[in-house]
Amino acid sequence: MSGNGDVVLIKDGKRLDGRDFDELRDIKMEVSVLERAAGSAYVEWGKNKVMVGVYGPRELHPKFLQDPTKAMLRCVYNLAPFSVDDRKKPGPDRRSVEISKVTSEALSSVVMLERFPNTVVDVFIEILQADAGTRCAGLTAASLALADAGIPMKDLIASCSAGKIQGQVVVDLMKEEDNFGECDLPMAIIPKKGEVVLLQMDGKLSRDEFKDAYKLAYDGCMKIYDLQRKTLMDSMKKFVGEGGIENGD
Amino acid sequence: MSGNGDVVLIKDGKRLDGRDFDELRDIKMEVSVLERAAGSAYVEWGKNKVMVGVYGPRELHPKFLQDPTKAMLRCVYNLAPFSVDDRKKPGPDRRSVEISKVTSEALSSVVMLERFPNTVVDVFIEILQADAGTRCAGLTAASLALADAGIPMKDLIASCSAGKIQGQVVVDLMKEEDNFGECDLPMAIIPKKGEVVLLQMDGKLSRDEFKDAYKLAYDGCMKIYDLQRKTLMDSMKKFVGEGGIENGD
Amino acid sequence: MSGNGDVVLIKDGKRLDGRDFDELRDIKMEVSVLERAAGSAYVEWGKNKVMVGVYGPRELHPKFLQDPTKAMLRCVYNLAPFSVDDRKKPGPDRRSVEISKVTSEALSSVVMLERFPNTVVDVFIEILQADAGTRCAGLTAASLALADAGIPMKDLIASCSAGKIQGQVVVDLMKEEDNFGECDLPMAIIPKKGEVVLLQMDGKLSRDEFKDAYKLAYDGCMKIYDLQRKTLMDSMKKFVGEGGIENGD
Amino acid sequence: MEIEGYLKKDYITNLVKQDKREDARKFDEHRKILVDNDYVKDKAPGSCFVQLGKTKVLAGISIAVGEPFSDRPNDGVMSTSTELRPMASPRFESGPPNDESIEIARVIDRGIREAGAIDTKKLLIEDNLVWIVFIDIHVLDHDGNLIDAGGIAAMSALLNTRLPKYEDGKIIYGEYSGKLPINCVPIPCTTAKIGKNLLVDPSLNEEYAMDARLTVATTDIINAMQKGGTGSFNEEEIMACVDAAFEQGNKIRKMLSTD
Amino acid sequence: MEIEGYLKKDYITNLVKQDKREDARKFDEHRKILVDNDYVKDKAPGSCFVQLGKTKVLAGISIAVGEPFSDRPNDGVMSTSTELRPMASPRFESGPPNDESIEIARVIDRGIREAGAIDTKKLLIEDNLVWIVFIDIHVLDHDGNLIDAGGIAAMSALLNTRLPKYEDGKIIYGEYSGKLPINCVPIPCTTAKIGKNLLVDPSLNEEYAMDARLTVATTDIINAMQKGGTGSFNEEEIMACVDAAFEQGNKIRKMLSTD
Amino acid sequence: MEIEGYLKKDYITNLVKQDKREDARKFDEHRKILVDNDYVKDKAPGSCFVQLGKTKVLAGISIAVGEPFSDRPNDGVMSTSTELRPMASPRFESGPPNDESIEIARVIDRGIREAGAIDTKKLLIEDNLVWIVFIDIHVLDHDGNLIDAGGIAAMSALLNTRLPKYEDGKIIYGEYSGKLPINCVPIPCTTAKIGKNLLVDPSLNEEYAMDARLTVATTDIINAMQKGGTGSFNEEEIMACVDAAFEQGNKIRKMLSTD
Repeated sequence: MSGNGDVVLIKDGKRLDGRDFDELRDIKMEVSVLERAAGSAYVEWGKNKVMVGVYGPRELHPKFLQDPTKAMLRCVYNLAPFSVDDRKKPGPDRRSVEISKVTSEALSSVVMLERFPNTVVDVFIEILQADAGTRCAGLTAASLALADAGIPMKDLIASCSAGKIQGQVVVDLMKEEDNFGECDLPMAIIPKKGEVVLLQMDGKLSRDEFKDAYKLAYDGCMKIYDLQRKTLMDSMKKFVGEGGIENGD
Repeated sequence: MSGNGDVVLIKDGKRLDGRDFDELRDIKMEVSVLERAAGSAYVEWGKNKVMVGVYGPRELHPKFLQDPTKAMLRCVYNLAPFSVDDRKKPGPDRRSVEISKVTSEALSSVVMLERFPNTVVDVFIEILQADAGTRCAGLTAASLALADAGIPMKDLIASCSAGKIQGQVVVDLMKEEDNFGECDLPMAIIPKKGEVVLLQMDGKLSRDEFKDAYKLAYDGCMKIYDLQRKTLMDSMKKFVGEGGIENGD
Repeated sequence: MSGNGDVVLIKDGKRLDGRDFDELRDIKMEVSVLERAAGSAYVEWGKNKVMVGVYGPRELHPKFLQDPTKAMLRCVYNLAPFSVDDRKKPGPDRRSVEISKVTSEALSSVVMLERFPNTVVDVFIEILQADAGTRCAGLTAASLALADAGIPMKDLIASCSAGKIQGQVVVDLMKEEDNFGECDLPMAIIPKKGEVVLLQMDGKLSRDEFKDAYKLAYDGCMKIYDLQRKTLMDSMKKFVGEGGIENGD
Repeated sequence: MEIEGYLKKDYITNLVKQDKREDARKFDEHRKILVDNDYVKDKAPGSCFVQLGKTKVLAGISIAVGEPFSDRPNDGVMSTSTELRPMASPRFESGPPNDESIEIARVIDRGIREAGAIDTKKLLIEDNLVWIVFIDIHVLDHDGNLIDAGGIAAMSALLNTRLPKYEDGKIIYGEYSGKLPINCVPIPCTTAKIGKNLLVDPSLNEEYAMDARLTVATTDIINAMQKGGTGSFNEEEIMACVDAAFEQGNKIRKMLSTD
Repeated sequence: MEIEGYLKKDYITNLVKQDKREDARKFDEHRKILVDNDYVKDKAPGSCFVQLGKTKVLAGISIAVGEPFSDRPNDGVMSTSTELRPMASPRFESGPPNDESIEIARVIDRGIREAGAIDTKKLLIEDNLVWIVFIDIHVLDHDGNLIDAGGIAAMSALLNTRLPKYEDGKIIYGEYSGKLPINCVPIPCTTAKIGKNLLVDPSLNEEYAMDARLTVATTDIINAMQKGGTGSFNEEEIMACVDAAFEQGNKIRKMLSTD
Repeated sequence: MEIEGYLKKDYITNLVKQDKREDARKFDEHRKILVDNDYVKDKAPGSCFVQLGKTKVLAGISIAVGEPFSDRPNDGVMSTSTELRPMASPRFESGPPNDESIEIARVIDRGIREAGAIDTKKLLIEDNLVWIVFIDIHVLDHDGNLIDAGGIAAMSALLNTRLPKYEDGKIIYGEYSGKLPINCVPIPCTTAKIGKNLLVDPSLNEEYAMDARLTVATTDIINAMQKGGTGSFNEEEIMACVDAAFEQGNKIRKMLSTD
């Protein structure tokens, strides 16, 4: 968040890529894209390309990590070296470790982990091309991949960010907006419950601006939720027809 | 030990900080300074600030490390990044690893490890501000923290260094003396037994000078021992009143 | 393989060190050179100096790595820091990891691993001086060390390289030939069976040149095999006299 | 969570249901905060030892010189690390930073960085040479809410940090050329959710019992937020956390001073 | 080898004895190859997504500038890495490269490097400054023969790689000054030995059953070879692998094109 | 300590009580020392293979050029590492240096460094460029007392080390410009305490049985000391170790020579 005032991000009431303030980028979702993984999903979100593979529930090693009351949900968020302009050295950096942690906590809020004691559910998120908003795209895809794997969940997790550019609160920042804007606020919700499971923010927002940004991000999440359900309907008629996504309340 | 002859370390028979050759720096000791640790101590020794926390005896993992005849005593000596002029990168370096090893061996000589088979006693030494003699300060504090934790010992360990500056053998080097002096000789003893459990030396000492330095360091250790006992008396009347520190012979 | 045409590697039909195209460097072999290891060997091959120590079969930790149907053969190939002109930083690099892998696979083809389930046989190869062809020398020595340890094998492994310099296919490249030649082709065989267990190649070879190089390397391996058997005969009369090297067919 | 955690969780959950906290605090109060500036003044140009209840952390500032980032050639650099020293908790282990310590460091860093607390534009020494400010947060005793304790310690240390003298391409240790330029004082405030209740500044036992937490770092605006834990918040709860952060931020800011 | 491997091994071994493959392929055929160039075109100057049967790999090229190696002061630099991402197989773990991924990367690297596929002599920018070409092979779905899949992906990505613009000592991302100069197109071909049979392009199940494998990377000559596994080959078998490699290399080379 | 250690400990302890050693040595004698200089002469500018009884170590010297430390701008640099290669003992494992190998390297280093054995003042090449001397001690066969074996090997290798030729900013490998300047020859001597007895140069079995050890490195004065083990020494014992060190140091020093 540099808040660099010299870079024009809004022109004639439109954003650089022609979007309205409350308009998401183009989004494409697909499930069952991998052979080996128990469940998988692919999400294209603007220029972001994200693939997720899920394994488990499977035995957790070493044994002393096992929890007899529930499964562990373990998440690895990884940026491919070629996914960004300046090659990223392979291996986890501090940013990836933090995103893996908050993503894992968000997913844990809906997965019925208590059904699979002593096991682990592994969620592997690969960012193949990155253009701002990768954690939201990754979480959205991870949620689809868990459903694709048939792992019981109370609901899907839907994720979207809001932010502020040139004093204007907008939804779903792309790269230039993220680089030169004044704030980024990624969010994820449990749509049925209407509650927030991921919320991070950095930049500058007044209390009122925060309320506006919150609403934009929330509404964005709900649009994502619709796309997620449609994707699961379309591609997995059989799974959804059997009532696949469990109702947790 | 540069033995740089250009730097004046003795003037009018006194050292840079006004001390006599056989005079220790100001020392402050305190125990039970931490909430979570089983035992703890804080030692201020000149400009050195050292905190020690002790945990255990507790189960040792992984299991193949367990010794059915006795507890393991494990020591971690750590320099805080801000404890020295030039920021120290976090994590153990070779010097810290060596100090941890000799400290652990010195403490093992008095802790009744054979009473707690298969367990580990962990001693964590944090150097918060460093000004020469940190291993002696750390060992002195570690010994207090073990007593504070109520872990049975045959005696305390008392530690002090001697050295040589401008040809003169002196006790307890401070930073400038360590940097520009000709020798450093850290020592630790079991006071009741009068035997040495830590002894290191680097620099230049003739056989006779070594005998002098040995005596100065030994006498320094005995002064430290008095302060340690006073500290335990003062602050832990109850503990000492019950005969806490066991008599090992 | 630079294939640098400016460097003269052949003069008057002879190589830089006076060798014919099908001539090996001077080779010295010895076994039982170490006290602690179960078996050991030393090979001097031109300027290469290689020492190998073997331990096992011994229990494999951690337990989940154990194979109830056979022993694991684990190989570590290590270049000493001082073995090359430009000091090699200690620790495995990518090249060493690859050589360890192919060496381990080659040795596994003859060691009767199925006789020692759940255990590990460790082969430690130390390159003390390196001058091209170290993997062949290491594998040759490892094979001797395994025999020296009395570990049952179907046959020895014999290893030798061929290559191409200034368009000429030759056997057993030394350092200058490796640096400025056009191809290196290390090979290892099971001599009795006449089959190849290690084969790597990099550079430029036509199909016909490959056939020539294959033959040179194969013949080189057979010469090595003779030396290996002689070494075992000479130094270990007792072992060989009892029929030590088992016949696997 | 170890056995202790399970037991404490039940205990705290029941207490909170009765609108009580184990230390008789109100739900919207921080524990007692003790601030000891220049704790390692003989070596570090800035430092602060903070006790937040029984939690103890020591923030130390180190200053070095180096190259700026290529996309900000005139700005100084800041870097924040947190070390969960093993003396602070039986659960902490020696070793490289894990996800817990990385999260704490990054949340504290974001509050300070995004508020522009350090005036990095004044840290240019000469062409392609800037001051680098290292913030190291050493956790010594863990009784909960390490983000607030660490964030307060870091900010108080920065407020009292001196810039070393720099002559002939070298730092002169122990001599100073002025103070580190500070623009504003962001303060993080963490609220825990236990059942339907929101509790500011959770103790360790309250952390065992919490479903989720929300940290909000404020100056006169919001500069950073971080939700943690596997539970969820509704909008009303989030706004309550934001309001608490402004209020507590103002109180705590008044406690910090420069010498 | 996990239980699955043992079961599949028996199944495949019996099938091969009857001269059959599980997917009804001939012994000397690769599985269907799908090549999708410029898969990450908005960020990477070159990339290619390859499906070899059900195996999926994505090769991405990154371009940087840096110093040449001191013994080749006028040549650009290439570097190849393979990451066996844990999503690709239940057997792969997060963490630094292991011997398996290192071997794959090094065999692919040797084929490309020794053939002189990249014209490194044209990668000098100015005195002591050259282009550095990073080839990163990301394995996403492992159904066998990662060397061939990765080698084809890497080579196809290189064929379509653009060189970034370089001005005033900086790379201008997203703008390009031309294409990466390519001399030739080496293709690796891996043959598995199961019993006495040789099978080109083994699937994962066939890899469970194989005694040994031999990879041969060819242009119009042989540029790299690598034998793997604990089994052995005789001379006749090796020549059969070489001949298959020339034949398959020619076929696959025709599938690759520049845009 | 493995089972073997326990058994050997009993055996040795009883032997020592009878004033005997397993190899019939006197208590104040080193085992037979074989010194083989220039063992890897084709690559290393200095090297020495030492057998101390059945213990075998190889010290190799590497020479590089680099910057001096900023606080000693005119002095060359030395660096000492020890690798306990896994072939040397069933107890040694592959991997980064552990506390045992670090201690050995640092004690050997201190002896050489503090005596000023290498004349580092003569290692300045030009402004801000000095020779860097790497001492790598490779332990190949561990039968006890690695400090003395390694220290003798290192010192003998240094005594016979040549300085490479340096021209046009590059080291010319294999050509030399002179000898490494050596001031004096520090020798470490390690004494083990078993019960009330002091034994110079403990074998591996004696190390199993020892309560403590004391290493003293001497020239004509003492340059380094290191006590190890969990036992303790009284003053009289320490002085006996010092005296033994002077005596053994003189004997061993005479065995070392330059070629």
